[in-house]
Amino acid sequence: RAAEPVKIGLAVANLQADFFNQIKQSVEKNAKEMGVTVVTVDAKGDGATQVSQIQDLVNQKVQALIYIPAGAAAAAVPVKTAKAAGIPVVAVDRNPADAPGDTFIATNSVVAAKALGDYACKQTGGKGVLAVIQGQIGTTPEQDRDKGFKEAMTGCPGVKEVAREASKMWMKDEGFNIAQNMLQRDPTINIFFGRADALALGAAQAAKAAGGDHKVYVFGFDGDLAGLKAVKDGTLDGTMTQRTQFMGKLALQSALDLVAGKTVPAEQLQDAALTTKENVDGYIANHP
Amino acid sequence: MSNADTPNVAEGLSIRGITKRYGPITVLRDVDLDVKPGEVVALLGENGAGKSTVSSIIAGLVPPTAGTMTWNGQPYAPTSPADALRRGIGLIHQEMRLLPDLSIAENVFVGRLPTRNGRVDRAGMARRAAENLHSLGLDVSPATLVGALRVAAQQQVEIAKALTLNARFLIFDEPTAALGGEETDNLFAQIERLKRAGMGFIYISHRLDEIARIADRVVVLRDGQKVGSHATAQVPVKTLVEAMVGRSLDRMFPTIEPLNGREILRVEGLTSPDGTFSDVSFSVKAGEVFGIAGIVGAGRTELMRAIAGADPIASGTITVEGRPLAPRSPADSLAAGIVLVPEDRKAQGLVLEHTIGDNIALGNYPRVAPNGFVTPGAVRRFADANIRRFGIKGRAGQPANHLSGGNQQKVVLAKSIARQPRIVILDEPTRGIDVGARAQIYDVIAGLAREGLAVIVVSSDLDEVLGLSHRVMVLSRGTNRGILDHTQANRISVMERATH
Amino acid sequence: MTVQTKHPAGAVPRFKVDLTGGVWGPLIGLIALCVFFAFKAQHFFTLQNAIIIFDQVTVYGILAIGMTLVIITGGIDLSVGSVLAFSAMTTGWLFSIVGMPFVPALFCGIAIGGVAGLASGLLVTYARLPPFIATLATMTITRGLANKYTDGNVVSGWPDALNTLNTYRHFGVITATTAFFLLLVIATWAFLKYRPAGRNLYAIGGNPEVARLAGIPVRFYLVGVYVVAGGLSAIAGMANAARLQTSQPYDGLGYELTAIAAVVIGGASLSGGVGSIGGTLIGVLIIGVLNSGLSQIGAQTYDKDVIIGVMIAAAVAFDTLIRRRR
Amino acid sequence: MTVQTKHPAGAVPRFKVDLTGGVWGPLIGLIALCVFFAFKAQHFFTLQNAIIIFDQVTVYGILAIGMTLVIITGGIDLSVGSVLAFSAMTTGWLFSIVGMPFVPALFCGIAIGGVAGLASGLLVTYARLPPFIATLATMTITRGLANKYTDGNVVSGWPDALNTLNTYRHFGVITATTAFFLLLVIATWAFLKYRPAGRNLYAIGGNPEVARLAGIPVRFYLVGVYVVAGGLSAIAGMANAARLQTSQPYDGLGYELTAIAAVVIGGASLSGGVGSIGGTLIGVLIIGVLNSGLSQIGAQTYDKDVIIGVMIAAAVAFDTLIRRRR
Ligand SMILES: Nc1ncnc2c1ncn2[C@@H]1O[C@H](COP(=O)(O)OP(=O)(O)OP(=O)(O)O)[C@@H](O)[C@H]1O
Ligand SMILES: Nc1ncnc2c1ncn2[C@@H]1O[C@H](COP(=O)(O)OP(=O)(O)OP(=O)(O)O)[C@@H](O)[C@H]1O
Ligand SMILES: [Mg+2]
Ligand SMILES: [Mg+2]
Repeated sequence: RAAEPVKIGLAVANLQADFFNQIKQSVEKNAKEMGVTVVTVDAKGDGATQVSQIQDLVNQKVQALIYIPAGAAAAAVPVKTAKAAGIPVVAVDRNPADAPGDTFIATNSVVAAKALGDYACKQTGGKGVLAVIQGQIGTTPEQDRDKGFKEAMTGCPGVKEVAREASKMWMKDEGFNIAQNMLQRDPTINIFFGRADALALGAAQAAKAAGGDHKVYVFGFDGDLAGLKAVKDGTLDGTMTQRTQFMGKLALQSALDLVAGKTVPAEQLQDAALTTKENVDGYIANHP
Repeated sequence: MSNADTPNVAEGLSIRGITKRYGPITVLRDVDLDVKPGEVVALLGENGAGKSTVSSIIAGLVPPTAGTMTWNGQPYAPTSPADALRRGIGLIHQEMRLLPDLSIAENVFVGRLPTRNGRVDRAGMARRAAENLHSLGLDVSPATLVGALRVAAQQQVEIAKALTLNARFLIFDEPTAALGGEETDNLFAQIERLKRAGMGFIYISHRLDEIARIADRVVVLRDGQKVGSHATAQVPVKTLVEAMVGRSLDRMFPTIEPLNGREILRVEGLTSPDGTFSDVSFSVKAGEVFGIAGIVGAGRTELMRAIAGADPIASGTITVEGRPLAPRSPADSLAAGIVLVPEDRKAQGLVLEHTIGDNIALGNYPRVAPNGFVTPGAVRRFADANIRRFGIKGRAGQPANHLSGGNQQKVVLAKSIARQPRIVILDEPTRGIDVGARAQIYDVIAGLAREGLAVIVVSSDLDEVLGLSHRVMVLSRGTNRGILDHTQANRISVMERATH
Repeated sequence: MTVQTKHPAGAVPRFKVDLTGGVWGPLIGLIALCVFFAFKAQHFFTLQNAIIIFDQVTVYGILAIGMTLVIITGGIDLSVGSVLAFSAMTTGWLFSIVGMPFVPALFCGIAIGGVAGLASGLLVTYARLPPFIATLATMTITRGLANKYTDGNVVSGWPDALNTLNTYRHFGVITATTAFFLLLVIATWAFLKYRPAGRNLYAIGGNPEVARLAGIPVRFYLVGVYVVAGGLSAIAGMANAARLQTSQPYDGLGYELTAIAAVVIGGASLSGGVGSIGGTLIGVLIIGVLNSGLSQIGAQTYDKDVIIGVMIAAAVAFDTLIRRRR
Repeated sequence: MTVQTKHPAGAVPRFKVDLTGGVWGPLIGLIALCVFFAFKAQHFFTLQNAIIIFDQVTVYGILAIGMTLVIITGGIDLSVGSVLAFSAMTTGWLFSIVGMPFVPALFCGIAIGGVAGLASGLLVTYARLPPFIATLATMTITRGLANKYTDGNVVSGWPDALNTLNTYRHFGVITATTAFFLLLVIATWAFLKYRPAGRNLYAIGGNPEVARLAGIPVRFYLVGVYVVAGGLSAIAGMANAARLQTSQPYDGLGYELTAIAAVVIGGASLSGGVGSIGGTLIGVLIIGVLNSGLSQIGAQTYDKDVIIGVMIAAAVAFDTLIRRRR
């Protein structure tokens, strides 16, 4: 091992989403244990900012880059920029189609969303009135989660989707307002699918405030800390826990392997764990 | 080729039957007016008589409600100020309209910047601006920002702007309100020159002594109607005043009563940080009107602002009724009973967008609403009382910028005096105020003194200072050149010291 | 900042500025919107829905009250959204990490909002920064600090009592947060209309030099409005926490724009001296009704944006129009 | 909007405003920052890094040029970020969905930026909306429309030639987009300093009524600056597309704030009549250097926010300080 610690760049899409924040924390924590220097930058959701930040990381001579793309779809420019400087890239969560990273680590969202949909169908007895609170339209997670959940719903004809509206920033207050207005329009809604835990938590809060006379099922996605706690206390009826801790660690390990010249698989897709009241305690104690 | 005997001259400007209404208010009624080339017509009238409105109509700022105009025989109905300018008619507005963040040169040529090879010809512009300012007696660099100039200089910039318009007809709306004697002489020299070149003028002023000097004819407006027209300017002032105010004014100044009050204000060795005044000492007694004379730029305004707490003081002391006062803000001086009526009513006296009522109430809330609840009714009642006391032509609910200039000045006076101060400092109190109202204001000033207040009057109108004051202090280049008793003070003794 | 307010004295001003309100245009716009949605959305014209809309606008509304004061003095406060998060995270950190009891933690959070406002106010008055820059700095700094407390993590586990403020309907109608918002509206309205200090704010915004010469301690008032705006942002942060039951460092992101828009729709001028709480309330409700109503008639997210843009422009243009007529 | 600009005529003003620049404070701040980072970050003081920083600020910079013009007239343009996305999506839609050749699609995109500016300009001048509201409406509407084109999806597959504009370094140093930005800076500088039309913008911002009396067609100019700002936003949109090789409806989100901040840091006043392109360039570079430099010295993300806030306040306060001294 060289005297100088290895220096890794971590470009995060936006820390305002807990999911990314968890990965960031995992990378930083593991790096500390391994004596690796990590330089973290937050693009605050803007692709152009991220390009700038990656230029700066390259200029600073990081030895590998962990790239969590910002914006609706993964931009290729950051990967090209890093590659041009001979820096290996670990893409996390999204992978640019035309310039993929050396390895790609993500949850298989379509499969996960389908699993969640199947569970929702089972829980509600295959009957119900569904409202969907979408994430930011056009983004990969939104599209994948939509696709998987729809697949599940085709096998569950008793559940009718009556409303869908997109949030702009995946945030809880948006979820609250959208759900509140949806319930106002159609009080018979008894299933909400929030495309992220924050959206689902907002919806759950709206359902609670509306104080309707029937049970409202609320499903989220991500398994972030607030989401897991909500599953535990019954506010959410289920979520898909993404393995953020593991993905962060894996991303760092892959980056180090790439620096060391080892080969790393091109895709390392992870399962997300269906999380319900029964199994949530384990995930809270020890986030996967 | 002055053929004044021809009744319908094709040359020059003539307006017929001009009427202007704002909603239900008729501001001008059926006004006729002719001005020939090479002629200066003085337009006189009380505050709010409609003089500025006539000017604005001629210069294309506002359209008339009814009436027609011809200019050199052609029908003339300007659609905008630019249109009027293209036809050769320009206006210096009563309210100075300059751009404080731009240089003098750019202010003079705004809207018609000369170019050379496609670039603004800065050098040429500066040269011409400097020439014109020099002819008016102002020798400052044309690159100076207008915001850094004092009022008189700004007025001169405004005049220079008009002189470079290449107009064939100019309207001067109270151009000398902020000027001293010398500056006025310079302006008149320029007007004479242009007159000889065939330019026509409408000249508006409340300084009647100027009329005989500069005007060829006089037209008097009252309540929006033409009430008098004199073929020569050699009209006795008394006649003009009667035509303007509709009654005779027996006297202008109240009698100066003997003094026996105790000293209220004492100023010793007062010096400003930037040297605009230094080592000034004087004292004022209860019941005294203390005049301060000096030429423009003597430092009078700075001195007064310092006493009022508006500007910092470097050294010296102020004592009010035996107690020392070291004001760090106007609030401190106000608490000691000193109010200042500032010279620049637009920038320092009024919140123009707010109503007359709100303006008068400002700073007077303890009197408007002793119980701490400022109801609109209380504001209106308070304002109405003051509107009556000062004869303001306006209603409490009107925005201040709807008022004529003179009436705005009265609002500033009203709100300051309503504070029931011990010491009143009046900086150019009658700027833009008509003769009738001026006599009224002089009565108010004398009345304040009679009530036992100490009154300080700063004015560039020497007659005013001499006519009102028990004693006159003469300031020159920031220093006290002597304090004269009203028995010794006259034009000569004061001017000698002022120009020293 | 607007061009049309700058008409100088002596010119013919285009419309009359009515300090006490002059909010007819937006009010008519608001009523028109309500009527429209009442026909289009089945459950719009119900008490239940009115409660929901008030609930949805409470947080923005509290911010807009502080913003009204700032804008009347001729300033602007970009930091309200960040200070909201900063104070909520302060309370959250003290309560859930430091272990302070809730009520003292709450007051510390509100106090720190006031301190953030104090910083803006001092930058504006003593360092003479333009309010835009001063509050932009405060906005950036407080957002950074809000994140630092918990390293970007969410604070949950607020006491149930807090949530009750937003969910329990007193008299079956009004929640504590909404009631508090309406009380603030009334108090501020009375302050601005009847108290000398309130009237002084208009004078300061209209012409600070005139105000100073009238003996008003201009700097003191200016610092004061920023402190109040900061304190109100903190209170809005607690209302937000009561509503969402969690707080996170990115709460209130972009709310400053909504608050400013509400105030300006309500007839205030960004050049100062003009504005009213009644107008602001109407501005807040126009935005709230549009958002909620469009959701309820099932408008697409993008169409919603387009319609909201058009309606805001229309409401304000309509106001200008009827003012000009008068 | 600032209090201190309202100093009355005839009073001794506290500082002198220098139109041709007056940018000493920010300039010194910029130099100080560069020196600091040169010592702290190993690779900061290199040609390579200077190129990178110019590349990073090009998009903001182009927006800030248009913003400078608008702010000098006393307005504000909140729509620049949205119009950036709207035009880029227009070009993208025409090119990749309608199948129009690239160059005409590009010109259509720029034209539609101008049209968006025209809408703002007409709302400001004829409907007499405050610029804040007019451009807020345009901002919301264009963002909605940008999303509608592709239902929120990303446009990729721009021609390679477009990307080359941002990647190929002419003379080994300067990319076409950066060169174009610098040319725009020079052209606008010359326009504002030497052309009568440019000087007229200052007069309009200083006092629109004075400008009107002087025969300047105020409305025409005002509409003009918004059209130019819209067109420049469209050009910035293409520079952004060249840089990212994709375009998406949320491009440019929040850029208006950065652009306004740069202009105000550069000495312009939001009340109009004051400002310069030189100042704006410095403002843009201060923001660019701060962002880049702090990334390069590895500042913690949240600390970065705090430091940027403090530095912006310091740079402007420093400017006020030295102006007051003079
Ligand atoms: N926009 C307006 N709306 C209503 N009334 C107005 C408006 N503008 C002017 N006026 C009124 O018109 C009348 C004439 O005003 P004008 O300015 O012409 O008077 P003036 O003769 O120039 O007075 P001064 O000597 O004080 O300058 C005044 O009573 C004024 O209040
Ligand atoms: N804003 C300013 N900037 C620079 N110098 C100023 C300013 N205002 C006043 N001065 C200078 O201060 C001196 C005194 O000016 P001040 O206005 O007090 O004179 P004044 O006697 O009141 O004259 P005026 O009749 O013009 O009011 C002048 O020499 C003037 O040049
Ligand atoms: Mg007049
Ligand atoms: Mg003076």
